[in-house]
Amino acid sequence: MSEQRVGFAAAAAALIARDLRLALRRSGDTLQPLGFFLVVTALFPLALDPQLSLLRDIAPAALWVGALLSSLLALDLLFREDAQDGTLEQLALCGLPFQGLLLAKTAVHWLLTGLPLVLIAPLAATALGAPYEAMPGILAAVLLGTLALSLIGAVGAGLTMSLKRNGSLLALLVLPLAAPVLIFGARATALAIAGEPLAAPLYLLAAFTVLSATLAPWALAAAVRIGLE
Amino acid sequence: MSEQRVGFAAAAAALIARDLRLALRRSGDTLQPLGFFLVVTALFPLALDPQLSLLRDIAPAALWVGALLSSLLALDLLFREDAQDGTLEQLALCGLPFQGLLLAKTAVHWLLTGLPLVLIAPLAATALGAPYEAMPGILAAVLLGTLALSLIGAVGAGLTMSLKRNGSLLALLVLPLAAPVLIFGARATALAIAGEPLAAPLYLLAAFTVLSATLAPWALAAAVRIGLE
Amino acid sequence: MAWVWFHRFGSPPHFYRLATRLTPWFAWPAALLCLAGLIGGLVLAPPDYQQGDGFRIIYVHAPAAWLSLMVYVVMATSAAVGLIWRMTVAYAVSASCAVIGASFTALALATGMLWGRPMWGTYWEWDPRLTSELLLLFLYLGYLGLRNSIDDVGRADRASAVLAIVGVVNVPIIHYSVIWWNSLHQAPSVMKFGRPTMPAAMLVPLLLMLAGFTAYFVALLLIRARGELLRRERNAHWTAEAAGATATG
Amino acid sequence: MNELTADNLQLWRGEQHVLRGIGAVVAGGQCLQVTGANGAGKTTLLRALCGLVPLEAGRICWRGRDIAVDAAAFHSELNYLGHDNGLKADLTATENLRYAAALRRPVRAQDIAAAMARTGVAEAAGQLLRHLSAGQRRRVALARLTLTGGSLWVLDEPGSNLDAGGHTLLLELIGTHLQSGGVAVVATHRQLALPAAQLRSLTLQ
Amino acid sequence: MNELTADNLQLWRGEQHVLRGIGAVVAGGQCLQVTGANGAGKTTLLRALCGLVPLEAGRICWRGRDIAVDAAAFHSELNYLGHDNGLKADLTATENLRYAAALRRPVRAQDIAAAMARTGVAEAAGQLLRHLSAGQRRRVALARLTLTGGSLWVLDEPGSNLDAGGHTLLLELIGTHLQSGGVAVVATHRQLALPAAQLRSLTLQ
Ligand code: HEM
Ligand SMILES: Nc1ncnc2c1ncn2[C@@H]1O[C@H](COP(=O)(O)OP(=O)(O)OP(=O)(O)O)[C@@H](O)[C@H]1O
Ligand SMILES: Nc1ncnc2c1ncn2[C@@H]1O[C@H](COP(=O)(O)OP(=O)(O)OP(=O)(O)O)[C@@H](O)[C@H]1O
Ligand SMILES: [Mg+2]
Ligand SMILES: [Mg+2]
Repeated sequence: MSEQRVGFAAAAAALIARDLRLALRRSGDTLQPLGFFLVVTALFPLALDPQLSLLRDIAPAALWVGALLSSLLALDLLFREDAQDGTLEQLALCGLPFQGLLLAKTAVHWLLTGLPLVLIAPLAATALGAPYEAMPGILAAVLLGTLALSLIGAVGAGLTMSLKRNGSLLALLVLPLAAPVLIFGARATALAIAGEPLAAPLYLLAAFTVLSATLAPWALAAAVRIGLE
Repeated sequence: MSEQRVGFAAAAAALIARDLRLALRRSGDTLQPLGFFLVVTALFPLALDPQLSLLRDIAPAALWVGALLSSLLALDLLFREDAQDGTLEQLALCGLPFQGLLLAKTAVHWLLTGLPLVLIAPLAATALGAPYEAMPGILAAVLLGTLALSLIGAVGAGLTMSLKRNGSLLALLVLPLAAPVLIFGARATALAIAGEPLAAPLYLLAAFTVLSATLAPWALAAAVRIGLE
Repeated sequence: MAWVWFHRFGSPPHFYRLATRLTPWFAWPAALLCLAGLIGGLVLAPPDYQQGDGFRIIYVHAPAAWLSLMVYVVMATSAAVGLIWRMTVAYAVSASCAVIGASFTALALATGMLWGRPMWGTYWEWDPRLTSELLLLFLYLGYLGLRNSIDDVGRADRASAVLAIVGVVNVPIIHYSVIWWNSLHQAPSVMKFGRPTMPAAMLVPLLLMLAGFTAYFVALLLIRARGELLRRERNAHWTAEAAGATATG
Repeated sequence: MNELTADNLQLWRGEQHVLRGIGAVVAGGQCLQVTGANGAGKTTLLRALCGLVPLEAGRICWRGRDIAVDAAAFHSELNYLGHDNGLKADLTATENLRYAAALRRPVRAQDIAAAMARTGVAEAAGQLLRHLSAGQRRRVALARLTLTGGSLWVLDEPGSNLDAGGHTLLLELIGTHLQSGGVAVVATHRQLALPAAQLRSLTLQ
Repeated sequence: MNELTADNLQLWRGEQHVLRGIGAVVAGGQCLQVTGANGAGKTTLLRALCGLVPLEAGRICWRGRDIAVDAAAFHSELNYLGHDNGLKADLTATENLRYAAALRRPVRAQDIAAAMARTGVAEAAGQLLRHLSAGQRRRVALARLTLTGGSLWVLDEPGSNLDAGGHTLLLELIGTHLQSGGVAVVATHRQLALPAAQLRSLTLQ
């Protein structure tokens, strides 16, 4: 028997490459979470009376609710498909650290839903008339917030993986957990746009993200293992 | 061979009963779209600056965006599972009108996502201080709107049924189609809350619902048949 | 008997030859009309008494916006024809429309945004007209996304045809959104019943540009549809002949 | 008189010409056994016979009438069992059968119990399908077949995951169906032990 | 020396006492053939042997060490093939194999091609898995098995959906594996035609 083994880093890289490839396979699919986010933010104005001042006030809220929901919609696929076709089982049995591999999958989720938001956030903020100096703050908020959303969402997806119809149960589990992200994120964004200091909500957001980053891997692995039984 | 056949009505009833039973099997699952809706509408105030006046202004928009998204979240499961386990094939091959049977499935979706909204709409409207006489208008708007959302959503779900990763493609297909519902619905609700006449958007909404009710069954059956190939 | 022309039109080789012959008849007028329109619009038309020279962007914006809607209607109609009569040619036309339509929509959005900056002091407002035009772009993107997600051409054709037909309800909504809501955006001043409300020196170049854009669209459509047909029918023998003809001629 | 005829069926899947002029005639009381290597096109042929996949060319007739003409009437006599069982994992075996029957013909509770007893899953009747073993699920699908009848059975590897007893049972079920004048089309990798008079064979590729 | 021992395994599933004191010893070069009627508990046993399902009582040892003690080391020698193939429908056969290998050991492109040629799906290499037939998919899963190695193979009805040639191939693959000192545990409904010296049998229920 060949005793040559692959290292964890190589395996995680292969996993990430595979998931990205699956997402890219259907060309334009990577853009879809972003597209969805744009559509959601486009819906608000439609549903509102065309009073522009109102719109500017709720823009940060719409941005963050849109981010949360687009992240949520993509979550459903995170583990469910892998569980159904048996590849998750293979992942659990490959002898490499399971927590790490699951985090790699979460990273893919962030790459597909979080990163695009980070990239368009400056644009959106400019369109809303945020001052130039506010950019670093907004970027930091969106970066931290989307990371936290992916981590929390992954735990929720793991929990509901073994349940068959999880569409809204997942949402119900994740949304309350994600509420702090939303609150601090929207607050920081609103302050940044208004040109006021945003350190307070930003620190809270950072603290929350660190907290989820420490708790999530463990909870994630435990949840998925139970789902596999 | 027994030549005794069941009628369409009995078969559709059995289908509806089955789908409702599946939804109820996971206890609390029926409540989930509703719960999701509540969470979404609850998130907005969280993400907003605590200004009540602002809240009241955006309440109709939040209500309708919430309705659309909760309907969307439940859609993913509408045909996909049935397609995967082969029961949809059985449905297509049972010799009864396929359009009708698919409409029965759509009805289940409405019962699980639309009906709860119809039931809580008066409550929510009262809480927002809508005058008593506005109730029939609001009820009509929510009823018509949720029906149209379920019909349009079903077509989207049928189209994406056999594609693998559909989370956001489904959203991308359905949201632009559902935008008119959102526009007219939110407009009617806002007018009703403000105590103004809402006939104009309500008629447009009704017209749109009737239009989708005539187009959807055909589009639905065509889409699902293509997906089954 | 009356249907014979229809079936002839629907036969891929016939359509291919027809399209090849017709393309120059649209491409050249397109170039000439656009040139005339541009000269008329950018040089001859007087500056607007309110907007100065800024208004001249209308000569790209309005035709692009009109065509974004018209292309959708063409796409949906040919999709319906394809579904009903199972015509490869109609499917090919429909599939070719999507990218063109999406480009016109993007162009209308981009020129509108550029125009909005001097006019409304902002590139973008969540105004009903602008938003619904954005939704139209999403509709095109959804159509393309659906097509791309299905590998089998036949299935992709039929599924995206259903979507195109269902999506056609959005067209009137975009068109009338300015009337139904009190929008920032200009109400129709040309495309409406009765007399247009625009001075002739401005209007004539606009109409020229519109005609030019339309001819350009048809020419582009013919070229793309030919490509689509060749891709679909690569196993049929007429394609070899067509390829040979192009290679030699 | 039941009779299924297929004439010069042509079908592409992607780039692949899967069915190249397949023809067959199966009369009432006969079983067409479709064999062939993996990927030969058995599943594709069976789905085409059901009218699920549109043909490129060719004609399929049931009792002499093209199946595309009155699909509903044809489907009401058809019973298809694919690679997938067509059962919901979150319903019990009994519920699954009750629902399946409701789409086809009125049955009583004891019919359902009898069908399950026949296919050897009587004691699993009240369990969720997801808690049954792979073979038990296949047996519930066989119970559906007997329960909902139909004069044309189209079965795609019905014996997969079945134990030895299950294979015997399957042959009995097909035998009974043929006896009563039914037609069966069965894709299989394992020769069906039916009397030669009842068996037609078609080997793909 | 490779050796798998199971001692007095006890396991409930829901209300059902599925594994009732199962014990077995399989040495290197031997294959344990697990048979039993549908629902006897073969799949459950195999998953327990992999450490996927926690036991009520009993001990499973690999090379004399309890598998629960260092699960990662055990898993790195294990290769499991379940009722599901463990392949992504939206990747091509080659991509699936490349990914699977990346989790276990470095392989070259020609290894992958060779493995597919060995299992008879060479010409399907570039196709999406969802476009392959059921048997072709199973063959790709077998290619994964040969490619990723491991000294303990746990196979759950590996022959399902395979044609006659596929069954012969499967026996060859298992034979080669045993020859090189590996251990195999195979649940099957079809007697494995292996030399008696290599075969241990366990019949459930
Ligand atoms: C991103 C921003 C914009 C978008 C998406 C947009 C969209 C559209 C659309 C869809 C039409 C065609 C309407 C129809 O045929 O019913 C149109 C026409 C037109 N737009 Fe815009 N527009 C934008 C910005 C502007 C601006 C800033 C102006 C100038 C104030 C403007 C002036 C016009 C005019 C004059 C027409 C022709 C109207 C007619 O005669 O029917 N647009 N635009
Ligand atoms: N999650 C579960 N909950 C309850 N019962 C279960 C569960 N999983 C399996 N069972 C039961 O355990 C028993 C053994 O199932 P198992 O899948 O191990 O059988 P098997 O021998 O593999 O059968 P087959 O030959 O049909 O594959 C069955 O009776 C099944 O009903
Ligand atoms: N949707 C599809 N797109 C492209 N090719 C397909 C598609 N479906 C099937 N095929 C191809 O058609 C051929 C026949 O497949 P089919 O499933 O009919 O085989 P089969 O005889 O049932 O095989 P098995 O014994 O493995 O079940 C295969 O080569 C397969 O790759
Ligand atoms: Mg097959
Ligand atoms: Mg089993």
